[in-house]
Amino acid sequence: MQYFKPATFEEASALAAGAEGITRFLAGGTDVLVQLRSDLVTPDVLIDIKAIPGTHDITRTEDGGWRLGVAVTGAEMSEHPDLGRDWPGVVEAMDLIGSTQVQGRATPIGNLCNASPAADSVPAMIAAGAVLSVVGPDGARDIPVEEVPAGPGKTTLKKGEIATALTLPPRGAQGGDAYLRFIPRTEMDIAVVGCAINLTVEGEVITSARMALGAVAPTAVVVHAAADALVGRTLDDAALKALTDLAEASCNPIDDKRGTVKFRTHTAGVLARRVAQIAYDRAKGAKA
Amino acid sequence: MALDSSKTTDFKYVGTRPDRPDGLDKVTGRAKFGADATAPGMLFAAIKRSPHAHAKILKIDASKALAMDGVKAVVTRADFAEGLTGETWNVLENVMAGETALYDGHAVAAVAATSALIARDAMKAIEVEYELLPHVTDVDKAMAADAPVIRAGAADASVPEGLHPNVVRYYESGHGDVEAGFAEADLVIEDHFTTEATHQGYIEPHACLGTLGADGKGELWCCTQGHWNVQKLCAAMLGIETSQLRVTASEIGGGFGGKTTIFIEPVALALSRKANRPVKLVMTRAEVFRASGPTSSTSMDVKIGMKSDGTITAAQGTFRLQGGAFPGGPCEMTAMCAFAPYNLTNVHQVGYDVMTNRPKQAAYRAPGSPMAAFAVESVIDELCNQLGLDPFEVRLKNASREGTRASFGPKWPRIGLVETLEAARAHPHYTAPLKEGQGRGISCGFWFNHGGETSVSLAMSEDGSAQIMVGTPDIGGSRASMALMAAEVLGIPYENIRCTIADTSSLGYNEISHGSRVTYASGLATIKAAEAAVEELCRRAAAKWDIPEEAVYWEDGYAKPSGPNAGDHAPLHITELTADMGATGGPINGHFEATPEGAGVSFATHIVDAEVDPETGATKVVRYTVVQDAGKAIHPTYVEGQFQGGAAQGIGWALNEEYIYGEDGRLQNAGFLDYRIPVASDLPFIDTVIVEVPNPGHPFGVRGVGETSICPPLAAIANAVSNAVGVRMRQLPMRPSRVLEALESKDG
Amino acid sequence: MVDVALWSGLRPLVGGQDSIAVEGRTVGQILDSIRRNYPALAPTLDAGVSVVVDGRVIASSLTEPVGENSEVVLMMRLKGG
Amino acid sequence: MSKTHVTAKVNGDAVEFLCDPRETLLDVLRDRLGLTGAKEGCGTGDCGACSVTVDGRLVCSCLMLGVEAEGKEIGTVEGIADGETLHPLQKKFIEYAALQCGICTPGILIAAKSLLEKNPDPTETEVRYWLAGNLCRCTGYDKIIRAVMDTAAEMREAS
Repeated sequence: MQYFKPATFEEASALAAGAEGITRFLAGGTDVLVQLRSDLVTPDVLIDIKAIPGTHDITRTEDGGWRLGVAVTGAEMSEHPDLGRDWPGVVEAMDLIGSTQVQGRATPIGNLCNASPAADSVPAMIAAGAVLSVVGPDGARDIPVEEVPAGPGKTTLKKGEIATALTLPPRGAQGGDAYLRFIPRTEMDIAVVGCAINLTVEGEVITSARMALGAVAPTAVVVHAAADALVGRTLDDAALKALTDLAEASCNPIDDKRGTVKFRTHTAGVLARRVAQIAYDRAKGAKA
Repeated sequence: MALDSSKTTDFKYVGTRPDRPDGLDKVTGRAKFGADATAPGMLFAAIKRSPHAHAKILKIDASKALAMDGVKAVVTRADFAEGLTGETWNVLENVMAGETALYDGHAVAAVAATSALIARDAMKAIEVEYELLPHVTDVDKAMAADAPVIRAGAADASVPEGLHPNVVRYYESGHGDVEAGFAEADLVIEDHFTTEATHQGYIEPHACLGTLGADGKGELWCCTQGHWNVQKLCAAMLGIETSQLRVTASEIGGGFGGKTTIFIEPVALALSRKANRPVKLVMTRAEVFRASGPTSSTSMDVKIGMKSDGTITAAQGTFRLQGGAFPGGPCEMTAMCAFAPYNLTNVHQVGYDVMTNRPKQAAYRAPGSPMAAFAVESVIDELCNQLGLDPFEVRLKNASREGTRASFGPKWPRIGLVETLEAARAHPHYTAPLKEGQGRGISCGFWFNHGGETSVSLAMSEDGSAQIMVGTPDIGGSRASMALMAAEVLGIPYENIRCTIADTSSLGYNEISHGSRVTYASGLATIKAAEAAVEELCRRAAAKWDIPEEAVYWEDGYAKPSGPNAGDHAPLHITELTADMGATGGPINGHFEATPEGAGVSFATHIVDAEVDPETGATKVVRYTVVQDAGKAIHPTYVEGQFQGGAAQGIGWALNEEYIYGEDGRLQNAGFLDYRIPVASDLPFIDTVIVEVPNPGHPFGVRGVGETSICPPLAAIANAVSNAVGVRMRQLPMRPSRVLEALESKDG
Repeated sequence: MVDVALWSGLRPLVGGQDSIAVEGRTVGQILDSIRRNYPALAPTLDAGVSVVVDGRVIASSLTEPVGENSEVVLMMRLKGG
Repeated sequence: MSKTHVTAKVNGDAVEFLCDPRETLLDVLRDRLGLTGAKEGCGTGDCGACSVTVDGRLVCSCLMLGVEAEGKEIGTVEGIADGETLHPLQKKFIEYAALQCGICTPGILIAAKSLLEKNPDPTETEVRYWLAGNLCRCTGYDKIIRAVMDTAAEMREAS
């Protein structure tokens, strides 16, 4: 395994484009090192991107959104004074991953590019409408987060392309997001099911809604119909029932050691109700 | 002069809570565990393991590995002794496969190289050709007529004819007439229960550093619960004399029974002999799960009859344990412990030890007992519920007491079950109100405890301090307990005593630290060794005073004259006797060797409150109380620690821990990510009550406490969850999906 | 003679008796007598037994005394964790 | 395979070492620098026994490569006492018997110290969740949590 620590994204991209065999980018390393240790993936080329300037920065964008450098960690997100006020669901989803120790290293972009169906931060980023910026041999482009994973362990990034930053849109007034996952313990598990919802309201009435589910299909599922079910209504029992049905209907999970099809489908509905209520309360002004 | 310090009250040091002697080393990172040792010229080893559940080994080709730079030796089964029999053969066959790989993770070859990375790469370069054989990993399926035979002829004489060859041991006991008993009952409940295999989950993987020369002399450093056992087994497997192998026990990072046997030590020694260099071998966590010794999974049927006044009229249990690809699943322990808490006129229990294509089971804290308690105490709870009886009243009414006949045959000596039940019933926990969605469960639990071969040596220093050498690795603070007991006898402060775990060349034979035997047996030996030293101290005083030895007695660190011939002498302090001991007869030591046979059994009663999320089936333990008979708590804080640790392991077993095998016979969760032991945020504080019903077989009344604490939790939690959801939970672990299904079955 | 109670799994090996009377003043002598007079039980003894004498579980010591009126029960050898 | 030269500080002392890029920081600490206080319980970030701080941030040293330590300040259990004066957490862990076998203790001490530096007055729940990545199989966590809470109280009084 060769290790490189480039100083610019261009250099990193060129290294990756020219590399033979398996290439991995190293940010937090909480997936790369586990795969290395478990003999699942031993990269031939490992490109550490943390020395590139700006990769640790969390900055406001001009339009009032947020830009997170590619090496920003979960701990840095949780500790940021303002990010969690705008996007509590995204920050909490990231914070659920692993231990305090893992939080010190793990990054949401790594979580996304590792392309696990159960990645906690991904449904939250999708619900928030986050966009991933990449650069590659053909220049820079922005990809909506939901279009990044292509299947378990696979992304739509091309050879030589490297993620540079994540952009969260402006929160805007009267909006709220939330993420919950189900795990057997209270900590340290991989999500059996995850659910994120991002809402805006006017008064009691929902004006926009985005929902995404994790660990119920090969990639995170965007439940587009959630908007139809919620927009123009308050979050009453009927809306919650509709949302539950929608969540259950959107699942295409597998039976595995972490959960059955039946349990995952059922629990997706339960989480959808609970997450919707939190997001709704937040949108109406409840503090995260 | 026979000195006897036996007492069960009025202690000066015993029962206090001083700091542990290994505390400073352990909080500063200095304590040396299995993987912390190095040696000049040391090589690193890695083990090649079978990816198949059951396969004939056709060919092992290590040529590519041996051709790599830095690779110094490869060993296979051919490098170990032949002609072994019995359990030693079983252990060797498990340490390194012979003709057949018997489970996913079974070792087939090993390599030593100049770095850990090279060793790992070389291990991957070893090529093994297999012929796949049919496999079975489930206990009930392994007993079925069409199950593949793991190893023909493995069954012993106890197995009745007509059973599948995978049933390798059989146990049956009981008394009375259970059918007549069931006929007398007002309610009979019979249920089927299952538990999954769990792992001891010690945080320290097995690790060792071995050196063995062509002269047949060796040194071995390893984390173990019993280094004399390691010495004996390794010597046999390498064909050397036992005494030529010196084994030193490192600090041990948890064992819980799992380090009572060996997995890697002979491999390191064989590699060392071949490479003529020291070899370090450390298991990865995945190897620990795949190839060390988890506990048995079980399939159990329990039937109990009860009168409407709560009297148990008959009890019957059938317990099937799978112990992996070797005999040894502790079915007789399960059967014997099952009904031990109850005084039964009619009782019958049967145990089956069944082989499967899984790793060879190893002891896990009260091996076999927790599962039995789960089945039996669940049925009793259900009987209480259906008959509208108080669970404590019923248990007290039927409780085993001194003089009643145990379910496995003999009459009970002095035991403390009733005392734990009464203390638990009186605990505020039992009457605290429950919230919506919560349920409360109680359970009793029982474990035998054990004595075993024990040697202890005590040596006085000139300054009046003392060193004790014991041979039972300290797995729960026993060095502190030994020092307290010696302090009590010698009458010198705890701080003036240093207790060391001696290596196999420095002390006589000691059985493993298992069976909750250390505080009992090594403690007894320590007391006797200290008494021997005190006798010698008294003799020296008598000589100084020129009075008969019989006229000297020992009190609080002083030799004192007594009786008509004693004369008038000022008491001599221990330091006055040790200061010139070289000139008054030589070094003053005490030692004791025996196989003490008075280990007292220990009973416990636990109370637990569990809260179930009705929408997801997730269970949280919200309150937990352990009440257990310790006989005499030498260091109460460490006794509490044993109670709490056992309860926590039981909580994991009940709720989330399990070995998950795929259809392909491979273990699917060989890591702490998916083998889910409780984390700090999963648990509440665990309240403890120490009951002290002295064991007449120990000078200070000690009963072993380490194991009993894991016996009640499975049942107590199952009862709590069942009472919370209103459906009897019969399968462990009570993972959320199972609880949810139970809830749905109730609604539907 | 001392009555030694057997666990029921052993009874078929001694013609269905639930206990056997053997000579012996110690655990060792009793086990020797069993081995001599009931060879069918030898494999069981080889596999390891404990002898319970008046409620005390004797795991391995052969020298433990046994009285004429002692309650003696054979038990499978205990293991611990 | 070529090795990389790395310069770092460990517990305030300058160190340099050569390492293969596949070696973790934990491998380097234990096998190259002789600091065996950090333990390997799993190698995959699930147990926390290898916890150290890197530039003040709590991490699992098994989830960081040795080569990534270039220019970093590493803190391990060997560095938390001040000469012969133990850190208050070390004292309390002995006093409370917050350890049995002691294999998880170095990692838990590092993690708990990191918590108290960030939050001097944690609730029981906060302590439990902060330490959720530090597995202990002996104690049931009871005495560990109590020791951390009491250390926090004592350190607050002292400051």
